[in-house]
Amino acid sequence: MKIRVRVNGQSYESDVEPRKLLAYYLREDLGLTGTHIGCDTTTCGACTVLLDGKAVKSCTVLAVQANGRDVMTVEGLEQDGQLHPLQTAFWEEHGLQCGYCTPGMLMSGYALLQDNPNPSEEEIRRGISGNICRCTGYVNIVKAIQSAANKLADAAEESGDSAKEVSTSGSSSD
Amino acid sequence: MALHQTELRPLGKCVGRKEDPRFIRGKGRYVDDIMLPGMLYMYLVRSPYAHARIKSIDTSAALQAPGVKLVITGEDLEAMNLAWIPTMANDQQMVLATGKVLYQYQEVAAVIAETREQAVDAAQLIDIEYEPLPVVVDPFKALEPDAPILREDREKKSNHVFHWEAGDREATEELFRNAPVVVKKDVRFQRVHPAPLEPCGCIADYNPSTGKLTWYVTSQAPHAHRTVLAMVSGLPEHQIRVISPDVGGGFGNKVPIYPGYVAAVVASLKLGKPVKWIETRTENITSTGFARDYHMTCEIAAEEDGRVLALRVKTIADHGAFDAAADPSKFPAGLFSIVTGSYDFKEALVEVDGVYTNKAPGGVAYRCSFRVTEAAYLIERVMDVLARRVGVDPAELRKRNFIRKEQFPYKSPTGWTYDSGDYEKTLALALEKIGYEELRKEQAEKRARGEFMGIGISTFTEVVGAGPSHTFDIMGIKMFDSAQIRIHPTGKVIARLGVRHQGQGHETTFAQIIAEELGLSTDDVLIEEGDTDNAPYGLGTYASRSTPTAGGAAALCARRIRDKAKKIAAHLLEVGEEDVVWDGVSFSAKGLPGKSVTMKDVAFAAYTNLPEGMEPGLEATYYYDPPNLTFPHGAYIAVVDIDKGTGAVKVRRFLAVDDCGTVINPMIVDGQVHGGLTEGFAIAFMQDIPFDDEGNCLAPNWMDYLVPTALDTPHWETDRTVTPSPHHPIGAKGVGESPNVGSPAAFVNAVVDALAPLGVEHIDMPIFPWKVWQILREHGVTE
Amino acid sequence: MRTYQGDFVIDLPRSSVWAFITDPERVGPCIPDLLKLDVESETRFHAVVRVGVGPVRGKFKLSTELTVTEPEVSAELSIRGGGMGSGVDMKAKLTLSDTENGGTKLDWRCDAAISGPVASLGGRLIDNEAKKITEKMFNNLSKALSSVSEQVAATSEETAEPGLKE
Amino acid sequence: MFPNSFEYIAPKTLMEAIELLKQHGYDAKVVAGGQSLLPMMKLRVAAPSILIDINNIDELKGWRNESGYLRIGALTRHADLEHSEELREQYPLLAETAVWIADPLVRNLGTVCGSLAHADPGSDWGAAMLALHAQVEVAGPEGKRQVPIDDFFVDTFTPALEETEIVTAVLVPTPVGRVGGRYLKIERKAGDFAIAGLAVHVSLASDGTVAEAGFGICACGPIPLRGKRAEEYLLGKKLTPETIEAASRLVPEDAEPADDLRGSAEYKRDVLRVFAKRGLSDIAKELQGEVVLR
Repeated sequence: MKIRVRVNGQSYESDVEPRKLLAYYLREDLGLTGTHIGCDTTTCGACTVLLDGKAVKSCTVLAVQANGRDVMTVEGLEQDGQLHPLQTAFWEEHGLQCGYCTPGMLMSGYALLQDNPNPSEEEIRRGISGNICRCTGYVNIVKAIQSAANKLADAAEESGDSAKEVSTSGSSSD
Repeated sequence: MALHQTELRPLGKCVGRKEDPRFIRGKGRYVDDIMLPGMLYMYLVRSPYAHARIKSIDTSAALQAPGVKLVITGEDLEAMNLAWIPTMANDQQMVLATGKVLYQYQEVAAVIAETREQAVDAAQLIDIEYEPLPVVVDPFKALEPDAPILREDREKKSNHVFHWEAGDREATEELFRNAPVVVKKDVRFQRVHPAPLEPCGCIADYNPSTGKLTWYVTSQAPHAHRTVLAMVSGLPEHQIRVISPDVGGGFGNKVPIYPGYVAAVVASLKLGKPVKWIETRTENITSTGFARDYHMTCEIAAEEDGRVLALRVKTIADHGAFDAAADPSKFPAGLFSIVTGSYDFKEALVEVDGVYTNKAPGGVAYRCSFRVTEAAYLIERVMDVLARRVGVDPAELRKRNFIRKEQFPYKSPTGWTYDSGDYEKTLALALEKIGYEELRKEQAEKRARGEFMGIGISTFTEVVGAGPSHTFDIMGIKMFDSAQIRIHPTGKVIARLGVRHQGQGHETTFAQIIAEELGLSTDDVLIEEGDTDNAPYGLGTYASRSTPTAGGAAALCARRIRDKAKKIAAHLLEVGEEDVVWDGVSFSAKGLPGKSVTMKDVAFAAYTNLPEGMEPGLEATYYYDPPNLTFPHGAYIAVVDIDKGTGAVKVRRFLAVDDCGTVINPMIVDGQVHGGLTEGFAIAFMQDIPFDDEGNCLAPNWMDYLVPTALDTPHWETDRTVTPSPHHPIGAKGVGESPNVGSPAAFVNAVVDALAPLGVEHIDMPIFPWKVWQILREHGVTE
Repeated sequence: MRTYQGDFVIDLPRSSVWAFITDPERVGPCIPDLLKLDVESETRFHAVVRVGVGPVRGKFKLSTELTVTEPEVSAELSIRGGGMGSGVDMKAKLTLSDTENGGTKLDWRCDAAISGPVASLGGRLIDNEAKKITEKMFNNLSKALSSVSEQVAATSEETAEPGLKE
Repeated sequence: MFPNSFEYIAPKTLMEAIELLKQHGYDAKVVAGGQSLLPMMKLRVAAPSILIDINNIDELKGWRNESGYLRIGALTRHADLEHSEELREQYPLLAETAVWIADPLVRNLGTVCGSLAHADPGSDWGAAMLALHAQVEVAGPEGKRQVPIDDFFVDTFTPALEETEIVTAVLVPTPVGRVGGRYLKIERKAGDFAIAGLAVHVSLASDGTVAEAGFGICACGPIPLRGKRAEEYLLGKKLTPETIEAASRLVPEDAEPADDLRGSAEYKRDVLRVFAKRGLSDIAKELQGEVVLR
């Protein structure tokens, strides 16, 4: 079947078997191997990508179902050679070890912060509960997402219109 | 924390990981990411039966299927003398089944096709006729005289694999005969699986024109794998290049050689093309090395005040169909005899009997130094039983029995020499930090209100870092490890090691060690591992051995370079070598203030301005054979609350105080501890691989083999004490596994402590809610 | 091993019931969701059945062998086969006894062992399903036998061809 | 893993989809969110030869209030209901239930109606819709029909659907009075199918008596089950510690749990009782504010 998919802002036209899962399409047809596969039961979330802005498990979406839609993968986070604050935060907070879950975690974290720019620890844990990490014990992933939230808020404050209320402290991270 | 580390003297600092930039960009390179031109795909046909005779295999339809290049069966391998391969435990294991299958999901045939899809489709066309045989899943039943003999290939017509023991039987029994107090408990450590996020897989790429096989494989021990492959396949070892690219977690799962690997190599040899085999999660859990599965009976003889005298342990070890444990050769039960733990037992006797059953083979060390987890769990669990029996607080009982600081080096009754430790200090810090007294008060109040809150302590001792080579070998290969360091003219360093990390951060921590020794910064040092054509020989990364062995090799290798550098520095400083002083960042001349040269100066001179007659260059190789193991320890405390209505256990707090000797990178140590605690938590509360009577694996994937999410996992608290190892070059001991070794007992002790008012002394893991509910119910407790 | 059992009474003499249950041509079609029946001999037949539980759909190939334990009293059906990468091994024991009013009571007991991914994966559901399929099989048998008995009643002269269409 | 090969068709209208089902019947499967079906196809325990993707059928999207009920279209995702602030007041059980289903990633794709049509005994929506006394709207060659939720679950994985029919919506009656809803679930791990689950729906009349009561039992029988005895008992009564206690004892009587690796039947029954008590007590507190509980 012929499909046309936008991935990380670039359009691709491909001919795929209907049974091809989006994860394999990204990895094998487009060479975007940042999207990983870690299970066969839609459990681990290593394959998480954004589909029209929503975080989904790309091992449980058919490539043909992405026809005409927008996909964002971990490779799309970095813009113009600049790491996304979430990527930097994972690095700084030691939010990864073997790196295999990391792309999926980043995409879930990204989607979470889009919906909820200032999540609590509980909300972060819930937000990434579809992503399994076998290495970190999640403590530093949670910290990284909190840190990224702060970075993004600071960046928004700097670039955007001046905040109406200025908090007494510059940093609210714990 | 600094991401880029240009600072000198980086040891002990939180340096941002050098490996992370590729991972956070999705640019890691794992085996399945590698696509080679003309690459074929392999898929394995597996047995639905746990025990059955193979009557026939019809591959004709599969061979006709689109894209299929080759189908391999056990008979084909027999013709090549490759139907069986040796395991690391002096047993042998089938590659593709011949005659009969011995466990569900056992490999029976391999299909190689142009695409993954074609291989899987064709595999479904292979028609295998089985005749089911009686299944044995219970190791105790397997030992009964009328049990069916599972292993027809062995001379010994019994399902008994081995008997092994340590300690002094007579002396132990004598103490038991006269002991005022004896406690006895049956304790099970259930079958679990390391299940790293990346499953196992490989690409075998045999080039017929050069005769060279390049083997990309998810390997924790690439050099050992190369040697084994050479011995098994008959390929010359220098014609085999093993590349272990980025590895998505190992935890012991990626130490053995699996049938799929061998089948892929055979396929590539036959076809002269690269063949990729990547297992599914289901295949990973159902067929690759499981861990634990120990049925233990523990007895402690003690004085009335709880001071311990002797320990007696009998164990039935269920190895499944093949003993494919990844233990050092002389230790069929791994380092299980460390079971006297942190306590000063006078005598001990430890016995282990291995048994075959119709289950997947293995007995790997899952984030653990060869069965030390079973040992630590057992002793920490039963010490709590003793505390209860003699009416002493579990913290106090431990203090009474600790090996004292001044007793180190301490010779244990089962033959270990503990290098160093300060158990009282570590426990004291943990008790203070968690607020033990307050918690006990809170617990008393809650008990008065009929609520169930528990506090669990585990003060474990680990044993890690195998060698030394006089005692430790795997298939005869001595367990040392290695480093090779080369300093380029501009002072930049490339270092290669014989180990292979899978997330532990070697690219950073080993750079820190080397930079520290050479007076450079971490950014000056590039660490490479995992390519046998480049790195010196080493036994690999497992059993927390990288820092104790390769870390030692890295430091001593750097010192070897420093020795030469000193000579060059003397030349540059125009003084005698004996007048050159190294202060950690530069060489200076005694009595000549202000005159110094850095390692970078020396490096440049090593290629441009050498003393007469000196060999150019600045590099060294070091094979480090440690004089002893290292013995990290810790004090862990768990606080739990029990929901009376559902039996659910909530881990309210968990504090891990670790002592792993000298700390190289505190951030990484904390990360390792967080991860290990999470695995320990999962084992305590969620994980088991049960089988039904037909031998069907009832937890074959991540729907039923439960891995905790961020929502399930408690928030971990950590702290540490530092008792350096006296014999390790930088005093480091290794930490990756301590949290997995030490934590299960803390969790279970906490739950049992909560239920202690009901007279509960033990609950087997995993502690599912219904088990707790059942106990509450039996005692008339209900919401 | 899972064991299921049951019994039913047919308004036919024991000899007729015996003739029916020892005839693969007549017992075969009682297998639920039968796609193909291939009778090899008086005691052996092969069947292809459609397994369908919601989205779980596939074909199972089964080979059945009949063993007479005691003529006109008891027989054993061993059913072995598989599909979808899984195996089924069943032993069904049928015992006949006379009822007071000239009918026959059929007691059945079935020991089923299921191996492979279907058993591994379907932990939550497999027991219930295996039970239902087995019960359906014996329901079909019971129905087929009652329709024989009805036909016997209707056309008492003729030897009945059982109505097997449903 | 990936599925066996199949033909994929994504019709744009309901009529087309039904026409396809008429043509292919047994061999076809309808996919909406695919979060139950695709995993089964990947493990190859399901292998339809035709997959009919209904995601492009606009008329199945979204929800709206119609007279007397909320009509939730077949393409409504779990996450839509989880985050639907505007439904929280009148239909609190929807968001309460949604958040318990699998994980956020699955909730972004999986649909409420797909979950019902899948008829898994561990269906959280099955239990919730029982508690809400919903109707399932089904379309087939003969047009649309409504199936009361009690008749919809025939057996494990077997809904009251012909091979040619599609679930087009679920209709949740608009409650009268003040509404409380709770979904209580115990799982082996976050996102797992329930060990046992209970959906509780109560609305109070102006005099404080129970006007509507609904209990939906999850994972304790071959299909989701209704706690009928407790419902009947509570109607017309006030929520007091005594009535809550009595009702909670009745809930397990309608359950048919089995012993399995998740726990014994007895355990699951008792958890249902505890859940009923907790759910009702919470609702009582929320709606009345002053129930004294023992």
